[in-house]
Amino acid sequence: MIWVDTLVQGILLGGLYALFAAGLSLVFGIMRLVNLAHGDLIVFAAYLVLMGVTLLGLSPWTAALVAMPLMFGLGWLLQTAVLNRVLGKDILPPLLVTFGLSVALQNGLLEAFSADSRRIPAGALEGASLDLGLVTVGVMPLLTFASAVLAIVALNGLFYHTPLGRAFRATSDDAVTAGLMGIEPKRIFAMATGIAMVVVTIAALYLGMRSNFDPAIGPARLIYAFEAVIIGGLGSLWGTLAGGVIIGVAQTFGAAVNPEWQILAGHIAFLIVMLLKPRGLFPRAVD
Amino acid sequence: MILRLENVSKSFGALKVTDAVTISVPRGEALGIIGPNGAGKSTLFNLITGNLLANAGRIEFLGRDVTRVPAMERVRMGVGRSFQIPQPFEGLTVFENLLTAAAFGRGGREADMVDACAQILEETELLKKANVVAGSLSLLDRKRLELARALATGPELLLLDEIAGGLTEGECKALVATIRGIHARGTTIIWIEHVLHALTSVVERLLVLDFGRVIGIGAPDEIMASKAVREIYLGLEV
Amino acid sequence: MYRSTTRTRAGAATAIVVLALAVAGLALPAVASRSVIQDLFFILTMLTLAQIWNLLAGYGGLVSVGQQAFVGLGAYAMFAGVILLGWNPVWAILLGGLAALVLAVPTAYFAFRLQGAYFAIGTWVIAEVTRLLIAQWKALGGGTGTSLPREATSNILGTDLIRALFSVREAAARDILAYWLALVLVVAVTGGIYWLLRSRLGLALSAVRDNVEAARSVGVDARRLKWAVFLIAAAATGLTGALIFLQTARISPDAAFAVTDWTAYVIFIVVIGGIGTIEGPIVGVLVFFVLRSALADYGSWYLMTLGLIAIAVMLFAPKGLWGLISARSGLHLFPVRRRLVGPKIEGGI
Amino acid sequence: MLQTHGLTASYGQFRALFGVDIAVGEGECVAIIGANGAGKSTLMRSITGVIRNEPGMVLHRGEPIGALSSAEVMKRGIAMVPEGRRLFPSLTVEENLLIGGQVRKAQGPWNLEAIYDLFPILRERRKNPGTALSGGQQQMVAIGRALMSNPELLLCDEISLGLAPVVIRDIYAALPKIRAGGAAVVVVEQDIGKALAVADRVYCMMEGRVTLAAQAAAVSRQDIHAAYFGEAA
Amino acid sequence: GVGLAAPAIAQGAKIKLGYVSPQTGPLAGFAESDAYNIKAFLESEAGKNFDVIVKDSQSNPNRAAEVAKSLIVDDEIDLMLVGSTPENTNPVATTCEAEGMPVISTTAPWQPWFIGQQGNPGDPSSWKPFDFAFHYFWGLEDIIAVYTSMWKQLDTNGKVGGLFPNDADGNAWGDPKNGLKPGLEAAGFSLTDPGRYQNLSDDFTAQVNAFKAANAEIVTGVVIPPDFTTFWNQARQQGFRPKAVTVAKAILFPQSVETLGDAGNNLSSEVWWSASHPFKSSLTGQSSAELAADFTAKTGRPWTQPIGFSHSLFEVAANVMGRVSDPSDAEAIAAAIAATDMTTVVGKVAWNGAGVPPFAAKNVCKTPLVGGQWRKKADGGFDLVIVENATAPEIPTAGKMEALA
Ligand SMILES: Nc1ncnc2c1ncn2[C@@H]1O[C@H](COP(=O)(O)OP(=O)(O)OP(=O)(O)O)[C@@H](O)[C@H]1O
Ligand SMILES: Nc1ncnc2c1ncn2[C@@H]1O[C@H](COP(=O)(O)OP(=O)(O)OP(=O)(O)O)[C@@H](O)[C@H]1O
Ligand SMILES: [Mg+2]
Ligand SMILES: [Mg+2]
Repeated sequence: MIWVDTLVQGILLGGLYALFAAGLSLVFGIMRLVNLAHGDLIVFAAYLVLMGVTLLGLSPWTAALVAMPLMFGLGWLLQTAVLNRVLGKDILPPLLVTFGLSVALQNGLLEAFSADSRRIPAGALEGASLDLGLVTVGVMPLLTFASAVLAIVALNGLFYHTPLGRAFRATSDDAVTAGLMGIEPKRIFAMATGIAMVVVTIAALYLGMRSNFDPAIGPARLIYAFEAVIIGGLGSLWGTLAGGVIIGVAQTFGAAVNPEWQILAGHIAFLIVMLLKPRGLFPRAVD
Repeated sequence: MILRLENVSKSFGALKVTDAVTISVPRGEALGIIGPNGAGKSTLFNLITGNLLANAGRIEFLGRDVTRVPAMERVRMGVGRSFQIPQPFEGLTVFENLLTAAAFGRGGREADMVDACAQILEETELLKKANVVAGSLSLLDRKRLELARALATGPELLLLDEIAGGLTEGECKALVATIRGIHARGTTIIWIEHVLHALTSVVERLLVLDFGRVIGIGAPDEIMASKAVREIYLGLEV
Repeated sequence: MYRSTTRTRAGAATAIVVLALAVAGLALPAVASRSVIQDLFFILTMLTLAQIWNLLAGYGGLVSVGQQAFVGLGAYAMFAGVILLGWNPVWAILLGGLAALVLAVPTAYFAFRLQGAYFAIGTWVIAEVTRLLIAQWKALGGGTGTSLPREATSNILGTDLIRALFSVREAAARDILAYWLALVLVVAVTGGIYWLLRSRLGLALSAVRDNVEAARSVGVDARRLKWAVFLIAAAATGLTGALIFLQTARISPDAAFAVTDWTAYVIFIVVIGGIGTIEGPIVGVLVFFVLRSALADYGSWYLMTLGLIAIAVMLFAPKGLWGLISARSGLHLFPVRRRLVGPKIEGGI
Repeated sequence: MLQTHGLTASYGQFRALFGVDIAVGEGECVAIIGANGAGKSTLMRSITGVIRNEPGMVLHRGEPIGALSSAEVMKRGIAMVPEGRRLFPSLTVEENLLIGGQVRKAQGPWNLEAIYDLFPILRERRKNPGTALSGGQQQMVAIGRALMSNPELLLCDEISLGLAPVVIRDIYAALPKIRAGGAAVVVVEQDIGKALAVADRVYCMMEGRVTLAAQAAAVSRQDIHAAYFGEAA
Repeated sequence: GVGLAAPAIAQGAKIKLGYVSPQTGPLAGFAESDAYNIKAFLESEAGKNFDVIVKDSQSNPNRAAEVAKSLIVDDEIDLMLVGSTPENTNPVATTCEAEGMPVISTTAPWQPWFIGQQGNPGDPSSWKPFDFAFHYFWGLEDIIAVYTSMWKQLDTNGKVGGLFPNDADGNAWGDPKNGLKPGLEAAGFSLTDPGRYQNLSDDFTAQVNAFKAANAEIVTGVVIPPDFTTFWNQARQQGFRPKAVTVAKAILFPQSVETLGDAGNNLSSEVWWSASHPFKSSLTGQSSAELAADFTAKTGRPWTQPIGFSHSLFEVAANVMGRVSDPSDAEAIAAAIAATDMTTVVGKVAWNGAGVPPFAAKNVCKTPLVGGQWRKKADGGFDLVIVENATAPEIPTAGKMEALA
């Protein structure tokens, strides 16, 4: 009984991690960009949504809808103005630039919003629960998980069934040859980062409704997101969901043994997967 | 026999690039390999040097089974090679390129290698450029450096992959003389080359490769006379 | 008839200057204030970490973002030596290096299976795991952390001598000792790296960096080389970590395993200064220190500026400040190029 | 239609082309031959913008395009079949074809059906990942992919490399049909016989320079050998 | 009124106080009143003789130790002041102790402060008192007294679930020998402690299940705000409905409670200072209520508990320095601190060992502690209502403890 509950809650937690990771997975898969500022961008988006709620009086959902195009633009700008210029074989320049961005963003948010922890109010939804007989689950975690699945289905559809997705995959395989097809890799990258930022906004919405956030909490979530992406295998969106679930379930089971083991268990699951399959569970043919 | 290949095969996915190749090379021989582009010549070299591992078959060097021995160990055993597309250490000077090869290929103190390196540089006409960064060399000098670096490892078996391609007649003659000199000192040589007259003026036997298979091996005259070879190789209807 | 040399005029001048600086550095506590000594301690330890990371990433191609694992474990091992084993802190520092070395073995075994970005993140996760495990070590305070006991800090080897020598208070004597150790460490690490680069391993490192396949084909064992570099770097990082926390006298998992302090800033230093050169980290640490002194009172603005500077350097001077300088002037303070000297050779560097 | 003027190109400090001048006329078929490393592929990459140059080094209908990105060059109707085929492994055969005509959709004879008619085997394999095909079939996909944009100039870099003679025959058999569609074609080849058979004119390159420029019909084997190997055969 | 005609001032130079506070970072809430209090202090009669040098620890313990050292060495301060959780006080106090710099510390329960600075916190025989580090605040025994009295006002089964993270506070509170457990048991409650979790965990299912299994009706702990929100949401989602939730840290600030919305109503915690504490400032003569009102008037922000303690630090400093003749004499200052006996806006401060075990008696002084409950106001804001004062009857209550809905 407790074990079933632990499993279910772990899977739902995995949905949250997958949501954090989905945007990262897209960007990492398409341009091998290790975006260390991803966590901080989620926090930034959460503040954006919060401002929509508090300043414009919107509901969190509408506020997120309003924030999405803004975040898309930000992603586009970030990619064209900065990241495109450091992408290359060497992973260090993008690593460093995004780290610089992470530090700058965190402290910029601190200046703008202070260190107070904030919350996107979700009213009755916060504590709402659903009794499924064997287990009682929260509506919010269910929504989170559903959104993660939805985001991944949507990204997958985009990725595999649209001309844009074709261009994404082609550019990711071989940017030079994609150029010969008339595709501007840099525009494709900007588009990908923009879309990733839309997913980031969804992640931010749930991050902010589910718990408190403050300018400093980005990096702590980033590492789980990376683990989820890598466990899943480069470029595999369903793999990212699987990765998130593996970490989530490992965490809840670790915690059930002893809360001391909660976070450790997630990391150890990652290490084990990497030892067995250094390229992740669902690696692509080429990378 | 310094080198023996027995039914060696290699595939990349579905593509069989080396197909049950069997060759024996006696010590001191100079063997030429020809074949059209993509025939698997360079791949064969990679299998002999250990840069690639064979899917099947057995490779013996100096009587020892080296099929699964990694590349750097085979170098130390005496397999030296040049790359078809020159792969210099671009950040190092010509001299440092050689020094690296000498220090690690032979295993020894750097200081003891200096004279040997200088001698090789002289032989390959690179002495003047000893202190030039390899990244800025011309194609010709890169090819020379490939040869020089391979020599610096102190090989008993020297594998040369298209080092004469693109040279002028004079340069080619000098190169041939150099390789003859190396051969004369007792080094076994296997040489892949499209420039046939250069090749045939050095080698004692010629091997023809097509689609990863040996389709002919023997004295250069015989091989060159065979109509099939000329057709396959030059693509010219004779 | 031929010989190989790395000697240049700039190199010789550097050697003399460095020697003079080291001697002056040793004698400095006689005249300098404590605050200068402490600033220098900070500069020297950060420089040590930067040189080590530069060896890893700049020469070895191993972009680790998990160096805080070795700083933290080294520091904790030192504390364990002092608190649990009753060792003198100076000897316990060596224990720190040893512990980091031991941790490096499984870390390398795991991380070397991963490539590029995976390697970077793998090392980060290992550092997190190490932090979480150390946070369970109740005898050293668990997540709370712990402090060096008074009787240990007041009995550090050599402080009595220093007190007598400079007639200073105990705390100042401890600073001086830590400073001297940091000086020795930075000279040893920088000198060691310089020596390494001038040895045949240096050639091998460059060869592997330029072209792994070709390096293997001339007999360079790239894998062994990576192991060697990683283990050396881990041990040296552990020593530095132990020394840093000897001076702080207090430790907690969050402080000892801080990715920002021990890896991110170090990466900033190396990259701003110029990766892949010995001069780069030296320039970088000076820039970092000046920025920190000038802006530290502005809190978040300081960190924001630091982040933006890192971005700007990457965009506009990817080889760092020293890269700019040496491209303009052709200057190499620590020459590692071997030149062949003899008849019929032209050019030369 | 297309001209290069004193085209130079380098990889880092290494210079691969030294002032190359070639020209391709409307609907013409030009062969470029030369030994390994002569710079043929580098020339192709320079024309298509993979390697960027001074604007005036490459002229398309009189306009300088040397500094344009490969995507911009492609949109002007210059498509390339790159050396080594370079199919996108994550795309199926059909997707590989589709992406060729995704950005530039010019009027012309080529569409999915026309390509399948040209290379019927591809229709059967259209759901397979591009890289699961044999080398020859991959080459067909690469050619089809380039045709999908209905280019006015098609550059083919070593399309017979590593293929069996029968397959090479099939692929070369497609060239006249492509020309009939109105496109000018440049073939880069080491297989001199094949090249001469299809081309109107031929350039021979050596060490980054053009060493021979002639009408295909008029050129003698001697000339080629001299230009190819740098000496009399 | 402290006698300030001390010889120290006669020497002309101002006395330098060093103050390390987390101006930025996650702990910044503790420092929000620093600027206000320091200004008030410097403008007061006693403050004229002082310089205060503030350094930001950025909520980073490394940085706290570093700036403490720089205050001592570069700025040559005479006395160090520090507050704002063990993460901030401990590195500073340790540095000061090692440097021989007197330090007055507050706003951290004394156990994590005292025991947390010992080499081996697990081995009481190794614990040593400090020569220069002095601390005033309350301890876990006070928490136990206050919490249990609050719970006794309700009708519960006495089963308590504990949330203790693996940090300085959590380890001290959760310690099976020196933490909450023995005290709660002595008072007739039983504690279920599933174990130390890491801060910023994303899931508390294990704890919720453990509490459910133990049939706990009360939850306690020392939890950072984001973790509490996560826990409290999950508890409600998973159908766990305790009668009382009495936690420290998480609901210290009204802003944190407001983020919980309706779910914040009737959460309870300890209260160390409030606008209704019946004490006056020895610096400005303001009552607690006046201090709180003045802060709100000047900054536009609601009063919070750390304001009183931040203020009191400067009261104690002024008092101590008024009793030393040579401000550069660290030993004399330490002796003066030890001899303090005064009333501040947070209550009486005197290192006389009252209520403190012998091993810490020299360095620790205790201030009064009561219990409070957050009540939602009609306008959506929250009021902290004092509902329990058994150990400090001089502080009036304004209501009774209520069970959660
Ligand atoms: N690493 C690899 N992965 C996949 N295919 C490869 C690889 N290396 C070579 N090939 C393929 O194997 C075949 C043989 O290549 P190889 O380089 O051995 O030919 P070669 O005879 O040396 O030709 P050339 O005369 O052009 O040098 C070619 O079709 C080539 O594309
Ligand atoms: N990416 C590169 N980096 C450095 N040098 C290169 C690169 N690509 C080609 N070269 C060099 O440029 C020269 C010309 O190469 P190119 O590929 O244009 O020759 P090619 O005539 O197409 O030869 P092949 O018949 O082998 O395809 C060669 O010496 C080659 O080694
Ligand atoms: Mg080859
Ligand atoms: Mg080519």
